[in-house]
Amino acid sequence: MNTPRDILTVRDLKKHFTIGSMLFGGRKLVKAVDGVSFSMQRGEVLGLVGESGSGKSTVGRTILRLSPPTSGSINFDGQDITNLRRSALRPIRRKMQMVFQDPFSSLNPRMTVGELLTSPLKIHGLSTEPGARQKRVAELLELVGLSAAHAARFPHEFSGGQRQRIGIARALAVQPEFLVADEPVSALDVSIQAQVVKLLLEIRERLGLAILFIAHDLAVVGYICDRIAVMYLGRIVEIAPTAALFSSPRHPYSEALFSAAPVADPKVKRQRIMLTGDIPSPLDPPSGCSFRTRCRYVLPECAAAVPPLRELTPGHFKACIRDDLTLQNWDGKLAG
Amino acid sequence: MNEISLKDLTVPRGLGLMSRRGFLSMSAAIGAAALIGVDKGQAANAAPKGQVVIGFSQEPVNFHPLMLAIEVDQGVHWNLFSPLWGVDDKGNFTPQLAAEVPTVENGGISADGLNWKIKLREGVKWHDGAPFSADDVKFSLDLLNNKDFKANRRAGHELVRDITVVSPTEITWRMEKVYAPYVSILAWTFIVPKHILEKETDVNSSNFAANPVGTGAFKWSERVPGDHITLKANPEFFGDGPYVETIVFKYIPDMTVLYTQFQTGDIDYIGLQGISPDHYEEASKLADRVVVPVALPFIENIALNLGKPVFQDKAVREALYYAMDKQAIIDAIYYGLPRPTESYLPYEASAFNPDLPKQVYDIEKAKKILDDAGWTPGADGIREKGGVRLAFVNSTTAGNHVREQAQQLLQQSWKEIGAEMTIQNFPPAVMWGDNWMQSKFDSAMVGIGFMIGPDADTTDYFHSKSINAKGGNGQNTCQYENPEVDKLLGEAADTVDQAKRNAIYKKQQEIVRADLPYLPIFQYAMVEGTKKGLEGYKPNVNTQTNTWNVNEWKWTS
Amino acid sequence: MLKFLIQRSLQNVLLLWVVSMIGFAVLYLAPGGPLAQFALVPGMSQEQLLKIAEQMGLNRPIHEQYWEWFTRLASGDWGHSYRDGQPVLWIIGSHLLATLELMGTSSIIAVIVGVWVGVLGAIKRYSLFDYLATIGAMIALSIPTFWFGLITIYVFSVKLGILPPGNMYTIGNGSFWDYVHHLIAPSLVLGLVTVALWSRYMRSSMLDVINQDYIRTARAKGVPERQVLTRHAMRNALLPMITVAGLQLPTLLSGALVTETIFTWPGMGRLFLDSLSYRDYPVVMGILVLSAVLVLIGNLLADILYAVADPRIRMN
Amino acid sequence: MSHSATTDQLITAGEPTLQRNRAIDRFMRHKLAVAGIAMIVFLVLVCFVGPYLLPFDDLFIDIRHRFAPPFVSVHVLGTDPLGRDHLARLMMAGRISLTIGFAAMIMAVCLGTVIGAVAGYYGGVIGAVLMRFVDAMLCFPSIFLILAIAAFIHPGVISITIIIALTSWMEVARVVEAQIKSLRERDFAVAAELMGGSDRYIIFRELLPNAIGPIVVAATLNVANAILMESYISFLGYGIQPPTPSWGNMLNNAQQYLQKAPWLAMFPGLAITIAVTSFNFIGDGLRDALDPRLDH
Repeated sequence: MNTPRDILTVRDLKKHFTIGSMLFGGRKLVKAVDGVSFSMQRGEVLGLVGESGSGKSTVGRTILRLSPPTSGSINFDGQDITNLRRSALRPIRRKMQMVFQDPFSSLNPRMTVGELLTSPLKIHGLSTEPGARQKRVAELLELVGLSAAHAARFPHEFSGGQRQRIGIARALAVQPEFLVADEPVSALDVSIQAQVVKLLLEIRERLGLAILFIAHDLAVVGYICDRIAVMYLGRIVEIAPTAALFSSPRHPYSEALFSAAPVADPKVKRQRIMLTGDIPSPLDPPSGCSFRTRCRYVLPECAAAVPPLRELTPGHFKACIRDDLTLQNWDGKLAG
Repeated sequence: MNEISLKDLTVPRGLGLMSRRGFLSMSAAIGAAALIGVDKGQAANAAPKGQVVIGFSQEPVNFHPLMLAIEVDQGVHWNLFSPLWGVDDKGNFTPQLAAEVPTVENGGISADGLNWKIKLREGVKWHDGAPFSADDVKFSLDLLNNKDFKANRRAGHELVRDITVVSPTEITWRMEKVYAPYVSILAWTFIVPKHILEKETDVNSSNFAANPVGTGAFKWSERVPGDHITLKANPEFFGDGPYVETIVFKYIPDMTVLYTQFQTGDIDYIGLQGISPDHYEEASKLADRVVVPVALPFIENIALNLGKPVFQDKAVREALYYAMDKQAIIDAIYYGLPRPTESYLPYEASAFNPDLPKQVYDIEKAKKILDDAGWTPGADGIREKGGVRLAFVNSTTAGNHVREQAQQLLQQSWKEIGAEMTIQNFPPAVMWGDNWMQSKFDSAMVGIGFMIGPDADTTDYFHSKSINAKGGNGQNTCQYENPEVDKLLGEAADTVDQAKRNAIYKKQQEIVRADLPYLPIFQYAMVEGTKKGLEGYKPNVNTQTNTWNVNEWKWTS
Repeated sequence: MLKFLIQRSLQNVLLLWVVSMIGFAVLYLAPGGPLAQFALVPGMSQEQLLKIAEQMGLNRPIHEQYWEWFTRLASGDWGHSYRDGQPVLWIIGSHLLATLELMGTSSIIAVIVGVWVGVLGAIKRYSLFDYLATIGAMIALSIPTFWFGLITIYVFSVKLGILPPGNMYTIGNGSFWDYVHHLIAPSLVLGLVTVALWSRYMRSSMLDVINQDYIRTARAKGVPERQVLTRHAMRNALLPMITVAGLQLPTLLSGALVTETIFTWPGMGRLFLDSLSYRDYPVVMGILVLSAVLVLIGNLLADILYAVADPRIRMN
Repeated sequence: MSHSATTDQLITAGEPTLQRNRAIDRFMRHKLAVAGIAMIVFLVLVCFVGPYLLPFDDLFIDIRHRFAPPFVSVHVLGTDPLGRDHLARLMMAGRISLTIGFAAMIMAVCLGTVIGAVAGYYGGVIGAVLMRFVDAMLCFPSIFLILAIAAFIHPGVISITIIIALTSWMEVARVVEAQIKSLRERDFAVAAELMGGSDRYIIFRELLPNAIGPIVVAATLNVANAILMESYISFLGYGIQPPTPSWGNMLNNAQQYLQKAPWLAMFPGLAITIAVTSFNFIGDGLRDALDPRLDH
């Protein structure tokens, strides 16, 4: 799995939180991420989908080492960054950046766009020649479809879409090789979503960076990603190239996700699969397969053990003990 | 340390303690005092009635009369306890627990002054009914010499040897060496009850102080800390009186409020630090009040720390003295009440030297002295000599407004001659503890009573062995060293003839006046007041407070 | 509820510990330290001082000294006053009542007047009364207590002669009316700041309540306005004031110190000043720690009362 | 991809000025706050310029003209017990009192900000320890704490300023801690961390500028408090020492002349009240101005 082309390899990543007071009622363990493994190649766009609370954002943030993982390993660009200290992380940070969901809170309201874009340069000591930074700012703004004249303005002078462009420009300022896009469009109007997605694709093509695209909107993910990983309660239940997943999902949860997605093409007729009950509390996840409590195809054996992620066809993995299922795909047809 | 502060609410104990040591019986030569008994007038007293409220601006807190205490505490002690003999306002010793004051003439003291024999009064009872006896006297003297005991003073007592209780009414002892002031010291050494105190395992235990039992004219009644102390008449008192049923020592920490309450009639007698000079004129016009200035044996000085380079040049000291407008300080700030003086001894002292040169306020003379001595004005107008600036700090107790005003007046006139004085006042504990006792001050404004008893022996203040800062033991905090003075002090101590001694002390005053370790300003006078109709109040310069004879006070109207 | 109380109590114990460390640090690290008292004794030499320091254990490491002091404190042995040798707790205790009496009276005045002004201000929001009350409260919060006290004495005692200039009572009189007579001026002076605080908080609390749905509902249902305000609004608006009362304790204690000084009131504040000038360390430290403890207890009581009064917490 | 479409959406431009103007509007509508500012400007001018216009020095003693009453002679506000011009002293005292007020505020705000920021940013054990320390400090009635320290040190302008600052930073720390705690959860703080910014950079460059509003309010109230505290300490005799005047020690000296010369107590008291009230009004106005909820 760890080929030289891989920019990121994550193995058995776990992130647990404790909540509650030390003195009273005891501390409770939340397994936000519970054993996630995958790898990404340079220039690849990997989608990470799942309901809210499935741990996908935590995966993104843990990979970026915004918080230390509980266990597992993260290998970035050939270097194990799992336990690096903050100071040691600093040079690596230049290569990994993030685009945030909320374009309103991700930009410091007290800084002008120019300051927002030059501060990463200053921190990393880039473009130190006089005038170089202004030039770089102009370049970045142009790159994301804004004009150099905007540098003097404050974030609140911009619309949501424009702010997201600024956020992307900031992420790109240090010329990263890897980008985590944490639901970058879900806070935007639908009309603007397309523009931002297009911009991301454009940038990916021009700069060749790898993107971990976190979303709950399958349509957007399908549009932009090379591969998709489906998460449920802190684990990846299925991971496959986009086309394969859309045409023949192999995990009951993927099927349910597809069925719930809004249909853009009126010709497509999908049977809506209602998931019964709420997503279980991560404080008290079900034994065995964590999806079994809401699964239409559940068997008594599902409670026995956590199903491992198995490769069914090359590059297509799933974590379900039932291989006998025929599931409905994106187009509403039953996949072989 | 004989600090006294007029508008000062806060003389710490331990300061005040020594503070009036020293001026017992100014006029009475030792042993030659007229001996007047104060036996109870045999005519039966009328039943005590009425109440006297005594206002103090400090709070009496120590009621074990042999432990560390200040004047205000003694003000209460006089009424609860009795010494062997007291001393009245004319300087006469008056027998109290003793049947008579021992002298060489009456055989109480041997001709060589070493063997003492005291006859005690019969039939005296402690407040709890137990009989008083010679054992109590022995116990009290032994207690004072107990090294573990926080005695208020040991001087004199430490020379006592071989105390023998001959009978319940007779006691004898031997003195290690002649120590003339001892009669005076015993005149304010109160006797404490053995039968109560011997039960204490810790000699410094405060149980007794919380509920003191004495032989005085009044019995302990109650104490409301921070507010007042009430004493009730002791009908079994051996002496005159008491004529009032209740006395209340009311503590009012602010002298202005104290005065206001004297005005409104809440307080019958205002004593200790008395009425602020600011209010004297006004107070003297009050109806139904008697307000009198009372002379005190304290001398107000500017003490110069000779350990500081700037004061080592005598010219500086002289110039500062010439540039001191004494009259302005006395007239404007003290309303003309105190008397200007040149000596460290009070006018009343037999050794007082009236022929010392009079200081005159002469700025030009002061400037000339400094010019001649080579102190030349620097760029900022402050003089310098050999790298030393004529600049120093003056300190006293913070919050003493009257003194602060005097300081500022001095500051201004000294600035005229090119001397820079900075005022830096401290809370009493800091001022008199760290600063004064360890000679860390530059200059201080301080009122000192220099004498020990009626004796003008000032070894403690002027002998070179008495410098704490140089490993000595005493209160020579100015670090004054003059071999001739040392010699005179030694000579005087060996001289028995009082006239000869006085001559030596007069000589010493001349030298000190010329050397000027202290710049004397005036001798204190305090304004005290009583409500009209209260009789028996007698200011007594020989005791620490004027509540020494409350047993004789009575209401006539 | 019980869990809440235990939790708060434990937090307070922790705070108490921090408080004791601060109190210790302030005084033991002060220049001169506890030894200064002994430096006052005439003729005390440097060697003797060192010897005393050794006897008192002042040459030991600071944490050891602290620990000994703290364990004694915890066991109720607060030491003895340097000044009169009495136990510190007894001395403070004998002054505490006077302070509490003063604080209590002024608080009652403050609550009555403050609540009235606050409620009226909220009901007649932006009226002249409201405006004047706001300005008045701000000024009251800004006047130095001691100055206000001096003016009170000047006007009512010196000029008009209708109130005593100080003291708790006339010695030898001590009737109930005499007490009340003496209490008027100091409690008004001390009450001034708290009246202002109460009226400000009460006004905003009342405004919060008035704007809530159930009040509107009550009005819509035709409940008489007076009843709406007194039964519904005021009762709910008073609830948060419990906490306010707790939070005001430090202000009140500080004010008491100044008021006691001006009016020669024999309370804890004046004892503190007296002890300071005598460097009576045990008493100073005792009062410092005790005042913080009083504040802690006050806050804890406020918490408990609030919990008892507020159904939402009571349910838990 | 067309850029013109997005740039068209810059209609909202100019909003910042709008927002800022609204805050200023809100402040200006607070008439008392405006009056407070005017008063402080006036006081500062009088105290710092006034002494040069007077023919009297605040320290010059003229014992023959003591206790001159106000409004009858060249000594407009009369003279004190040493015959010094009361107005000159009042102005010089104002310098001291206002300087202490501002200096103590700056120190307290710096201290409170650093402690609050560290506690809010790191949270956890450090944050808990620091905030419990803040809580404990708040348990002490401020005057008790200040006096306890003041009684044992060399009284002077600098030491008094430091003591006041040391006992009045806690409110600022609380405000800053709460602000930083919530700000650091915001995405821009995460972004700053991702950019490799050091803690110091994130706290001081990214987070604190966003908490400036509440800090300014706290700072204003702090000046008021510091002026008041100085007057308390000086009044009780542990503060500024003579001959340097401060409003507090002028009142201390005036106390015993309440009958003879009541004006000696009148003017310094008024000065303190006016200065403190003004700062309180300004603080109130700033609080309203920074609270957009009060826009209607």
